[in-house]
Amino acid sequence: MLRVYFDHSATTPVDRRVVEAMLPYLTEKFGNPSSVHFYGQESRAAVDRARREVASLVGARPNEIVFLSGGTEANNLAIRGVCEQHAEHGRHVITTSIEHSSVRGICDALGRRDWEVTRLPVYEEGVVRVEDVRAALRPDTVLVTVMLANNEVGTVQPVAEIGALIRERRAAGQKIWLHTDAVQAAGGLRVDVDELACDLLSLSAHKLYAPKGVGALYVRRGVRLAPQNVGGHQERERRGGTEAVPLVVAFGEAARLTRLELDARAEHVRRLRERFEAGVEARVSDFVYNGDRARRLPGVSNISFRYVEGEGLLINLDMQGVAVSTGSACSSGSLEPSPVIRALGRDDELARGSIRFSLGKDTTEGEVDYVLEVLPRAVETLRRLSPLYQKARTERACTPA
Amino acid sequence: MLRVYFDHSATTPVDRRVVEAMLPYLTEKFGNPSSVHFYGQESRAAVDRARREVASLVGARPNEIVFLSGGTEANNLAIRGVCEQHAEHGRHVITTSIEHSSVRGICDALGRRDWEVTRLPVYEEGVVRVEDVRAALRPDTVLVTVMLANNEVGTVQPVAEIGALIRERRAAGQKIWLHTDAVQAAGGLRVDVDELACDLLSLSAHKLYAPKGVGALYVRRGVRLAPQNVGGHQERERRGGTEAVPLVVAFGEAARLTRLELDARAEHVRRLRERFEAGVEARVSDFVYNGDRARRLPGVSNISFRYVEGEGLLINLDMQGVAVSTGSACSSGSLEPSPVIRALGRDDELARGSIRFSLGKDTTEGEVDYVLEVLPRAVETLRRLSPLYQKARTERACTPA
Amino acid sequence: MAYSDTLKDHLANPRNAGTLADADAEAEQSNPVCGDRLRLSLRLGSGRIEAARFLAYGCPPTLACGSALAGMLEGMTLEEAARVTRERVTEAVGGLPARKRHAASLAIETLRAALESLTRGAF
Amino acid sequence: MAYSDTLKDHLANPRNAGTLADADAEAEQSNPVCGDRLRLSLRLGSGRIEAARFLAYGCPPTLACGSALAGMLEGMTLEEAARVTRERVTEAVGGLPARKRHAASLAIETLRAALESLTRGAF
Ligand SMILES: Cc1ncc(COP(=O)(O)O)c(C=O)c1O
Ligand SMILES: Cc1ncc(COP(=O)(O)O)c(C=O)c1O
Repeated sequence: MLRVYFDHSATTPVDRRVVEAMLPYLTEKFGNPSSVHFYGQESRAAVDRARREVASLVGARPNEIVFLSGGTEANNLAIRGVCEQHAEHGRHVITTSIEHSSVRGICDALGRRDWEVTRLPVYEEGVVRVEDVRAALRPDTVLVTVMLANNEVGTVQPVAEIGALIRERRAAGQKIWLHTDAVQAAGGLRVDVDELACDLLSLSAHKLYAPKGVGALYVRRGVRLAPQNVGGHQERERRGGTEAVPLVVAFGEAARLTRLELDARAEHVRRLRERFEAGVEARVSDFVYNGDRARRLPGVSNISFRYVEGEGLLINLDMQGVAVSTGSACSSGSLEPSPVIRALGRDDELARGSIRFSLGKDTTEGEVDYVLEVLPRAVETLRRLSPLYQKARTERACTPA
Repeated sequence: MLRVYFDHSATTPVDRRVVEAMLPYLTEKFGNPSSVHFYGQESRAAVDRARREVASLVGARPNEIVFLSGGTEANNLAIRGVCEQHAEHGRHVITTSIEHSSVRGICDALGRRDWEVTRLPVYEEGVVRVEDVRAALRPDTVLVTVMLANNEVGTVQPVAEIGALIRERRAAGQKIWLHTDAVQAAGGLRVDVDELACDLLSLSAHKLYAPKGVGALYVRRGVRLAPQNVGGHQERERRGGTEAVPLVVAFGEAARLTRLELDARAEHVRRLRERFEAGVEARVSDFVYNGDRARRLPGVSNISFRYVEGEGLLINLDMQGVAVSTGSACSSGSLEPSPVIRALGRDDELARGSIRFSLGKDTTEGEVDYVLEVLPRAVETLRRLSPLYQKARTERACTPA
Repeated sequence: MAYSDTLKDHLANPRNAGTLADADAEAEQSNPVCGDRLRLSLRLGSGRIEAARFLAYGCPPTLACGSALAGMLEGMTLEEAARVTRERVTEAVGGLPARKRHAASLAIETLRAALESLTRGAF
Repeated sequence: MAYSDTLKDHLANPRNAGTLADADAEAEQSNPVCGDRLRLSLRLGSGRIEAARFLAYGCPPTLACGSALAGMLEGMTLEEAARVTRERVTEAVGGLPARKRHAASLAIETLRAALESLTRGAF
């Protein structure tokens, strides 16, 4: 069976060049970077090189990069780290209603611990408004956390404008910091911490064609954080634990390749997505796009198919070799319709019928065409079963044209 | 140059069979285990298999195993997790003075946050006494954390006896739990959570011939923990973040091999260590062994060479291809003499002159002999420089025999 | 997660999908928690269920249970149909993940409702 | 961490190790924080340092700085010796990690003490 992976937002295959780069660190180069001897120094040097590459991907300095186990941990360290460190300055956090489940979970946990959390709306476009951020700012706001690009619909948030706003506040003496979750954005758009004027920025390697289990937090020089995983001098006391050397090396190489190839990758997936969406429009009726189509990551297309539920469609597609997702990969499996699609103002039915198609750098035209062959049939199969569809058809038949 | 790695307590080379097992998960099998489709389920199944293997290594049930980024994070989740969850029952923790820097760091952090920490002595043998634990227990003690085997001198602690004590207390109604850091022990002795009667047990894959960056916490069924890395449904809500699938698979395979080969490995390193220690005794004067030699991990030999400082010796050995360590790998680089060796009651000079030789499953007789050739010369070189040695020689010369 | 192959096959190749223009009994039930919905139409002949059709909206187990139920009902007497259990439906789809057991319950509820509509009706 | 190759070479092949039986000047200094210790013996001849020997205990930079210092002193006039700086010693060992700069300071302090013992002494 032909297999087409259209779920690059959930995770990406590891680039062959990345595997090559890490392999020596899975075999002969196995030292603990904390060791003083040859083996240790060899690993230490490799971690330092990787740190420079990751820093360079986002326009940061190497010592502003903290390696850790992934995007979720980066978000934990950023949000909990700032809040715990600066609790004396205030206990108010501003975020959006479409953050990744990790940020949502962390903010919910803060909410249960004497913190006040303001969750801003994103409207039908799936984009937060800078005016709303401005209006929500309070003298006791210590952290604003707004993702750079959403993981379900791909919408890009106005982080640079929010950054400018926060800078103003800070210039006026407020103790306030800006975090952005750039886990999805980093593979799709140029990210520069100075342009964004952010203080903290989360990255995860497995969205950039590197393995799962490693990520990084950018921490602007001078920003103080309460470390979360403590005990050990690693990462300049900001994150304890023996460095995951092979993964860190892989992340470094993936960051280097992303920096060099980002524009070409973005152009490639944008072109294929156009082909895909044009094909869907020609072949399937009764669907809506989710999220502002102009302000989106180039490889993501999120569509709600009326009258059908997403998971059934997903499994139908999967049985024909097409891998997609419904809701966020992490929260799928729960009964609830996607909270992100709900936040766009969609009703439950549309929210349950949403499917994310996410293309990757190695996606081909042939794969797009295969999905365009399989998808309309799968939608049709499920609609034929759907009492909602039957009812709508009957109603339509009775309505004079 | 011949290279001899005698630093297996710092980290181990990855077993070729472990690399083979994980490679498919770095290449074609790249799904996110949270994904519903084929790729996701393939990864999910692999994680489940690995979980069974790790559980089986320590006599636990699969759903008592939480995968995370390493031993340090396992210790954080265990100690902070229990303390935060059960703060209402008391704020007293008992530990020892020779815990790994991660446990030490975590306990220090608790100490700064309204917790009282009792650090028990270990005497010259480097072994904590069960009576001391009993005497330190208070009605408000919620956690006892005692490592199973020490990382610097290899001494094995009486965890099973402490476990029995804690069980008694719990039977009497006290809310109290036992954590043991088995990161070093797991590769050197049979570990069984029921025999130990522990509630939580930390493991790290890179001490078992698997890559750095993955570990596990055993959490006995029914023990509740405040999760530390939150946000995400992974690991049954106990640890958020996309699973490091290739590393988890590697850990599973390493656990399986350890279970099958542990006795042979232990026998092998014990035999080579005997050869090594006999050779040192024959060739070098003025040294002491650190830690009870009978109650030690089989592959570890910790020796303080009088009149010389450890790092200089380490570098001298390194320049001749022999990798060893002084103090714990993680805390080397600080000016302080090893706190573990100090805890044995050694003076500063002996504590600064301690070297850990740690042998591994692939260490050969030839390697031992090479170290025995290089080591006496390196000690001699440094002693010739040492004002302490010159003084001692003069004094000795003046003392009638 | 992990659905059985049987369950997935019901999803890709649903059996007895649709409604019966000349149904003797019909019922539609929904799960108020998740919004899942199942509709069942039955036609009788010579004391047996001659034809059974279903429509379903919702998560895969709901669709599969509808398909499996409709399939097994054809040829049953009403007494046999009344004795169909949740377990039997679950088995017919190759098992269900714990969190999805309610799909089989919805199938049984809908069946009961359809059979009740019969006893109240012309029969 | 990362020590220079020059530093490591001083450690493996120390230059001018030992003491001088017929020293004109001697001094031993120690770093009270870490316990590092350096001993320097000098013998003079025709207004120059004819021989210099060191003994050292402590971290590698202390040993290497002792070795490098003793080596560079031989052949110097006392005025030249008095002008040797911390920077010059640091350079002679191929640089030092920031946390280890104190090793070069200990070398200079010991040198100063030795030279002082001279001015107080027979010279
Ligand atoms: C926007 C966003 N943030 C955070 C994460 C979490 O990263 P990780 O999977 O490395 O834990 C993800 C990926 O799942 C994501 O899409
Ligand atoms: C006893 C002990 N505990 C914990 C750790 C930390 O584990 P990791 O290196 O995986 O963070 C180590 C290893 O350095 C150790 O030896």
